[in-house]
Amino acid sequence: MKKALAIVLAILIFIVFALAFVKIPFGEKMSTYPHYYNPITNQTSNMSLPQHYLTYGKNDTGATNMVTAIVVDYRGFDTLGEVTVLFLASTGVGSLMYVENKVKKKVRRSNAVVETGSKLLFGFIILFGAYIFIHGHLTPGGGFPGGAVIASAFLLLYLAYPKFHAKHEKLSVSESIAGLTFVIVGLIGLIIAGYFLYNFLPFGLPTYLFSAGVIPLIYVAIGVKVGSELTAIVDSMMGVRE
Amino acid sequence: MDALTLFGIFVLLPLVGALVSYFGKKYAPIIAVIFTGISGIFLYLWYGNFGSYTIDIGVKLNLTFDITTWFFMLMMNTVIFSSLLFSVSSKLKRAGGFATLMLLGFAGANGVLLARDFLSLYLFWELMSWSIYLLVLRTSGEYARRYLLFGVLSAYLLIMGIGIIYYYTGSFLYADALSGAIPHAIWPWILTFLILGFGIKMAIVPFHVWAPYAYSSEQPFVAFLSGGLSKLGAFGIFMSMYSIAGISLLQSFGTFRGVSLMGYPFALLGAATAFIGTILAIFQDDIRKLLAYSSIGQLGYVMIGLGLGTPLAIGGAMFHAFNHAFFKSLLFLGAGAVIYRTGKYKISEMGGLGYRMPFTFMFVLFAIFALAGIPLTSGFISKWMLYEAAISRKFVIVAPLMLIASVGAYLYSYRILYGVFLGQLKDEDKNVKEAPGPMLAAMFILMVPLVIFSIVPGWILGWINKILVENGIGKLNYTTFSYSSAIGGANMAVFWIAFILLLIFAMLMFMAKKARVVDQYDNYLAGEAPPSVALHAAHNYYKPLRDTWAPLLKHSIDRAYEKFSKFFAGGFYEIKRIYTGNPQDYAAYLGIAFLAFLLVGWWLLW
Amino acid sequence: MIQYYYLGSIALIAIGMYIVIAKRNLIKIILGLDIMDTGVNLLFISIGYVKNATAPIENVPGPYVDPIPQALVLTAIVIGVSVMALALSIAIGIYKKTGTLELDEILGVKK
Amino acid sequence: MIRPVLLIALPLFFAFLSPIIGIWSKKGVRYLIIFATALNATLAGILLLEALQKPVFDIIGGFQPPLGIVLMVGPLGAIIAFIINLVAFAISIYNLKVEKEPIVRYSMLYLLLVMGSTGMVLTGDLFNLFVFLEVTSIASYGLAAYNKDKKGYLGAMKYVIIGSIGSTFVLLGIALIYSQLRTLNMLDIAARIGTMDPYVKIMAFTSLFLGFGVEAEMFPLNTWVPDAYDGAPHPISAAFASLPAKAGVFALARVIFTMFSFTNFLWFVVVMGLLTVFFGEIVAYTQKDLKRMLAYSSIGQMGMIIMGLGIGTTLAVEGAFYQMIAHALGKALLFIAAGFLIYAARSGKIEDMKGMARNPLIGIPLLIGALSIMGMPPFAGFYGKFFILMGGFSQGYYAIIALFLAASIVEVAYYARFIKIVFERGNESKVIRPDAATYVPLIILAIIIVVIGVYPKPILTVLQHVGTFIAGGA
Repeated sequence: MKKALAIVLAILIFIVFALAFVKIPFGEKMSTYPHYYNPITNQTSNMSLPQHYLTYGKNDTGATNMVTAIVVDYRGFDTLGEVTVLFLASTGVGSLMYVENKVKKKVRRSNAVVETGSKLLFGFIILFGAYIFIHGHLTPGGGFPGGAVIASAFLLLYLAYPKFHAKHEKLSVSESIAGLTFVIVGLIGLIIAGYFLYNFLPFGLPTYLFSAGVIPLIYVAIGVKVGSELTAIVDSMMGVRE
Repeated sequence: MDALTLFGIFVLLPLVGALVSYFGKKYAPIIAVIFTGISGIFLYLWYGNFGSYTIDIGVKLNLTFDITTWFFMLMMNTVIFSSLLFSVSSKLKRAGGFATLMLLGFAGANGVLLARDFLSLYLFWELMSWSIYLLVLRTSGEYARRYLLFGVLSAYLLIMGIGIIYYYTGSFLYADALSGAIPHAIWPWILTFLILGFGIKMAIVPFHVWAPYAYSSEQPFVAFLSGGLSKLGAFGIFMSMYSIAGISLLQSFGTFRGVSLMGYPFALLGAATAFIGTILAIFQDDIRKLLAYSSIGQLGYVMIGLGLGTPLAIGGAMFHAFNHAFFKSLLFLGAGAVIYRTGKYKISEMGGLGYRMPFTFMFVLFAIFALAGIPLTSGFISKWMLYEAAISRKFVIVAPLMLIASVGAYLYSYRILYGVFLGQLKDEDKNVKEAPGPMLAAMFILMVPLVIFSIVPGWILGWINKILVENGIGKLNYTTFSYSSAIGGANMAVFWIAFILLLIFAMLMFMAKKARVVDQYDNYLAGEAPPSVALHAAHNYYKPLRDTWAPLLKHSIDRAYEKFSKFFAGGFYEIKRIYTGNPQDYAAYLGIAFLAFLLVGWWLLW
Repeated sequence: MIQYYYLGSIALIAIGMYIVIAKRNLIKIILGLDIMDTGVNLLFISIGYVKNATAPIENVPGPYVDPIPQALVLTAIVIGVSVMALALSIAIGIYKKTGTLELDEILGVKK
Repeated sequence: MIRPVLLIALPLFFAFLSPIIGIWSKKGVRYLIIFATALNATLAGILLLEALQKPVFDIIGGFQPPLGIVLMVGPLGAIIAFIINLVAFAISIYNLKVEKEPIVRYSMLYLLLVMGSTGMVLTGDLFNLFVFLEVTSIASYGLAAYNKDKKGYLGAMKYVIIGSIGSTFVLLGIALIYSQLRTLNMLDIAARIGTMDPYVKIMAFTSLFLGFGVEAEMFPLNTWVPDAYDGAPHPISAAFASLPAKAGVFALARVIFTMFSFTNFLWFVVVMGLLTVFFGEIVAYTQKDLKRMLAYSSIGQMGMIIMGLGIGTTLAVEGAFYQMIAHALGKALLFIAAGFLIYAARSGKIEDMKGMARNPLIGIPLLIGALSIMGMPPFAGFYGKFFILMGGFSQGYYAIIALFLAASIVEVAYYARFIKIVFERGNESKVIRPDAATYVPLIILAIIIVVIGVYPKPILTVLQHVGTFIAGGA
C-alpha cells in the first residue's frame, strides 16, 4: 500500500518536474541569457551574469579558474557559510558520538602489506591534497577536494592501523585556526577597504602561483579545515578503539 | 484637562497602582484603596468636564469622557473602592496579587468605558477579561478555565462584529460606523455579534454557565465582578445598539408594537435570563451560588430594558444596572462578612446571625429590599420602570416572565434573610463577632446610595435622562421625587410619607404588646431532643417547589456544554492521528503538499 | 529537443523520494536523501551547460560553460556531505539505543 | 555605524575560537557564548536604528550585486534580527543549566544556530539564504539529538529527513529561478520575475515556499516539530521556537513579497496558514506532555503568522511581524519555564506538575508568557493577533477568520488547563525556587513582553515600513 503510494507519488513528481523543465532550454548559447540588473544603482547591464564573470573575472580577482574566483571571491561569503556547515557537521558528529564512559573495543591488526602500503602512500596523498588546494585558483580543484584528499590519507591510516587515533584536541585546534584565518582575512578586508572578505592583496600575474590575492590563502585555510574536519568526523564515527 | 490627564488618572493610575501594590505585600489592599480613592475624587471633580481625546501609544486610542462614561464609572469606582476597603480586613492570601489584579481589572473597565474606537475597546476588554481570569484562578483553576473559555468566546464574538464593521468602513472609530458604508442588511449580523459578545459578560442565557463558578471566588472580588464588571456588558450593549447603530437604524428593521425587531429578540433573551436565573437561584443552598444566579437573573432585567429600547425601558435598565451595582456588591460583601466570620457557605448551616452581626444584617436587609424591589428602595423604582415599559407596550411574554422572576426574587431573598440572619443561632456560632470595621464601612458606603436614590430618584434620573437625550433616544418625565409615564409612574414622596406613617403605627403596635424573646433551649418539644436537621427550617428550603420543578431542572445547559465539548475533544483525538510519528509518512505528506500546491497554482494560472 | 540530462536528474529526485517514502531501513532512507540531493546537483550542472563549451578555466580557449552553477554545486555538495554525516551519526545513535535500523521496529518499540 | 556583516562574522569568530578556549576552560566557553550573543544583540539594536533611516546594503567582497553577495537589511529584517539575538541572549543564560557533555561543542552549535538564523534574515542573496538555511538546520539537527537518548535521536532523525527534503526543494527552486534569470540576487530576481515562464515561476515559488515552510512549521511540513522539540534539551526547544522558526518565516516573507509578487495566489497561502493553525491547536489540545503541547502550540502560532503574510495587506503583514516578535519572546519564555517545570516535577507530563509554578519567580513570567501567546493585552501577543484578524476582515476572509477564532478557543482551552494544573494548591512541599540561570532569562523576556505590549509605539514605528516591504523593498 505504502509502496504503491510512493511509486505513484514519485511518478507524479517526475511528471510535474518534466512538465516544468520542458520550458527550460538546454545548452543554449550564453548570449541568449538575460542581462542582469543592479538593484543598488538601478542599472541594467549589457551582459548576463556568467558573461560578466567570464569577461571581467580575471581583472576582478586575478584568478584563472573562474569557478574558484566565484567560490572564493565573488561568492566568498557562501563559502564561509559552507565551511561553517562542515564545521557544524564535525562538531555535531563529535557531540553525538561523544561517550562519557569509554568502553574500549577489541580490534584486530591488519596485515603487513596494508600497513606498509598505507605508510608509503600517506605522504604522497597529503602532498597531492596540498597541491590541489594550493593550486585552487589555477586548476580544477580547490580547498574542498584538497581537504577531502587529505582526509582520505587519514582514513587510510585508520583502515591500516586499527589503533590509530588522531588527537581530537589537535584536530579541533587546527580546525579553529583555519576557520579563524578565514574570518580574520575577511575582517581585515572590512578594515582596509570597508568590504568584508575584500581581496586586499595584490593580484599578481595571472596563471602564476602567487596570484589572485587572498584566494590561495583562503583556499589553504579551507583545505586544512576540511581535511581536519573530515578526519574528525571519521574519527568520531569510528568510536574509541584499543 | 488633556488626553494624557484623563488617560493617566483613569487608566495609568490604576496600572501604576497595580504595580505598586504588588510589592506592598500585606498593605497592598490599603494602597489599592488609596489609588481607587484618588481616581474617585477626580471622577467627582470632573463631572461636566466632558470631552474627547486621542492618545497615541503607537496605535491611536480614542477616548471620550461623557455622561454615559461618567455614569458607569461612578458605579465602577464606588464598587471597587468598597470592595477593596472590604478586603483590607479580610486577610486574603497573597493580598498583593489580589490588589494588583483588581486594579488591572479596574483599569481595563475604565478603558472600556472611555473607549470610542474598537481597538481600544477590545484592548481594554481583554485586559479586564484576563484580570478576572487570574482572580478566579486564585480560588480554583477549574472555575477559572470555565470563565476564560466564555471570556474568550465573548472577545471573539466582539472581534467578529468589529471585523465586519472594519471591512466596510476601514476604520475603528465608533463614529465612522454610521457613515453609511455598511450595507443595511449587514447590520443585524454586526449587532448580533456585538450584543452576544457583550452579553456573555452579563451572563445572559445560554452563556450564563460560567457565572456560578466564577462568582464562587473570593467575595471582595466577586462583589466587584458582579457589581462592577458585569455592568460593562450592559454598557457595551447600550453603546452598540444606541450609540454605534442608533435608534433610528434599529427602528428601520421593522417594529413590533413600537419596539425594534432588532431589539425584541434580545428582550426575550433577557426575560429568559431573568426567569432561569431566578428559578435556579431559589434552589441554591450555597450562598455564593444563590447570589450568582440572582445576579444572572437581575442582569436579565437590564437586558430586557435595553432590548425594548423605549426611553422608559432604557432608563429603567440603566437605573436597574446602577442599583444592581450597589445592592449586589453589598450582598456579596455581606455574604463575605458572614463567611469570613463563620467560615461556612451553606445557608442551611447558618442561622440567627442577625443577633451576632446586627450591622451586617441591617446593610444586607437594605440590599435585599432593593433586590426584591420592595418600595422605599431604589430597586423598586427601577423595576417599576421596567414593568411599565413592558406592560405599556402589551408584551405578553416579557412582562409575565418578569413578574414571575420578581416573585422568585422574593423567594430567594427571603431564603437569605431567614436562613442566614433570622431563625435560631447555631451552637458553633455563639461566639461570632460583628464584622470588622473596614468591612462595615465598605458595606455602609454601598448602602447609602440605595437609600438616597430611593428618596430622591430624580437625581439619578437626571443623569440617565442626559444619557438618553445625548444618544437621541428620547427623554424621561421626572421630578426630584417622582417620575411619570403613560400608564402611571411612581412618586417616592408619597411612598415615604406612607412608610413613615406605617412605621409609627407598627411601633405603636409593638409597644402595645410585650414580646418575649425565646431562647433556643426554651423548648416546646416536651423534653424530646429535636433532630438537628429539623431544628432549622433553612434545611431543605422550598422542597415542595423544587419537587414541582424537578422534571425541568433535569435539563441543564451546563451538562449540554459538557457533552458538546466532549464530542469535540473526541474529534480532536481523531485528528491527532495525522501525526503518526513515522517520518516516512511525513515525507509523503511533503510530496503530496508539493503536488497539491503546484496543481492549484497551475490551475489558477490556467 | 528532448533534454535527457534534465530528465535523468529529475528521475534521480523521484527515485530518491520513492526510497525515502517506501524503504524501511534508516540507512536506505538516508541514502535516498542523498540521491535526491545528487539529482538536484546534476540538474544545476545541466542548467549551466553551454553546447560545445569547456570548463571555465581561462588558460584554455573558450567558449566556457556557465561557471556559477558549478560554484553553487560545490557548496551544495559540501552541504549534502555534512547532512549525510550528521544523519549517519544520528542513525548510529539510534542503533546504539535500539539495536536495529529498521524503522518499523524502532517505532514499534516506541509504543 | 555598524556593518550588518559583523552580526555574522563575530559569532563565527567566537565559534571558531571556542574550541581553543575550551581546551583550558569549559566554563569560559559558556560565558563567551553569553558575551557573544549579548554583543550581537547590542549590534543588532544599533543596526536597527540605522536601518530605520534607510535600508542598509552591505556589499561583501566589494562586488556590486548581483555579482557578489549583498546583505540587505531593511527595518523589518533588522528588528527580526534584533529580536532573534535578544532572545538568543536570554536563552544563552539558561544554557548554563545544561550539564551534559560535551558542553563546548554544544555552545558552538548554539552560537552557530543563532548566527545561521541571523544570516537568513539579513541576507539579500537567494543562494546565500540557502546556505544559511543549511547552517541553521544542521546546527538544529545536531542540537536536537544532543540529549543522546532515544527520544532525541528519533526527533532529530525526523527533522533530518523532512529538513533535507525541504532543502532539496529550496535548491530546486533556486535552480529553476537561475535557469531562467541567471541571477541569484533577490532584488534582481524581483525586478525580472515577470520575464519568467509562468509555469516555471509557480513551480519555483512552490518549491521555495515549501522548502522554507519546513523551517516555518507550515502544515503539513511541520510534522518534525513535536518530536524534535520534545527530544531536544530545554534551552534548545526554546531556541527552536524563536530562532530558526522566525528566520524561516522571514525567508517565507522574502519569497512571497520580495521576490514573487503574486496576488491571485495568496489566498492559498492563507488557507495553508489556517490549516496550520487548525491542526496545530487541535493536536496541542490532545497532548499530555508539556513540551509537545508547547511545540504544537508553536505550530499554531506560526500558522497565524503565515496567515498574516498570506492576507497580504499592510495591516495584516504588520500583524504578522508583530506576532513573530511576540511569539519569539513568548514561546522562548514558555519553553524555559517548561524546562524548569519538568526539572521540578521530574516528569514531562503536565498532570505531574501540580502546583509547580506557585513560586512567583516562575509563576508570573509563565502567566505573562501564556497570556501573551493567547493574544491578551497589554502583552506583546495582542497587537499581532488583532492586526492579523483585522487585516483578514479587511480582505473579506470571514469564514477563515471564524475558523481561526474557533481554533483560538481551543488554544485558550488547553492553556487554561495547563495553568490550572501548575497553579493548583496542595503540593506546596514540593515547590522549589528556580535559580538565577532560570529566572533571569524569564524575567528579561517577561519585561520585554510587557513593555512592548503596554507601549507598542517603538515596534509599530518600525513596522510602519511594512508597506515598502510588501512592495518588494528591503
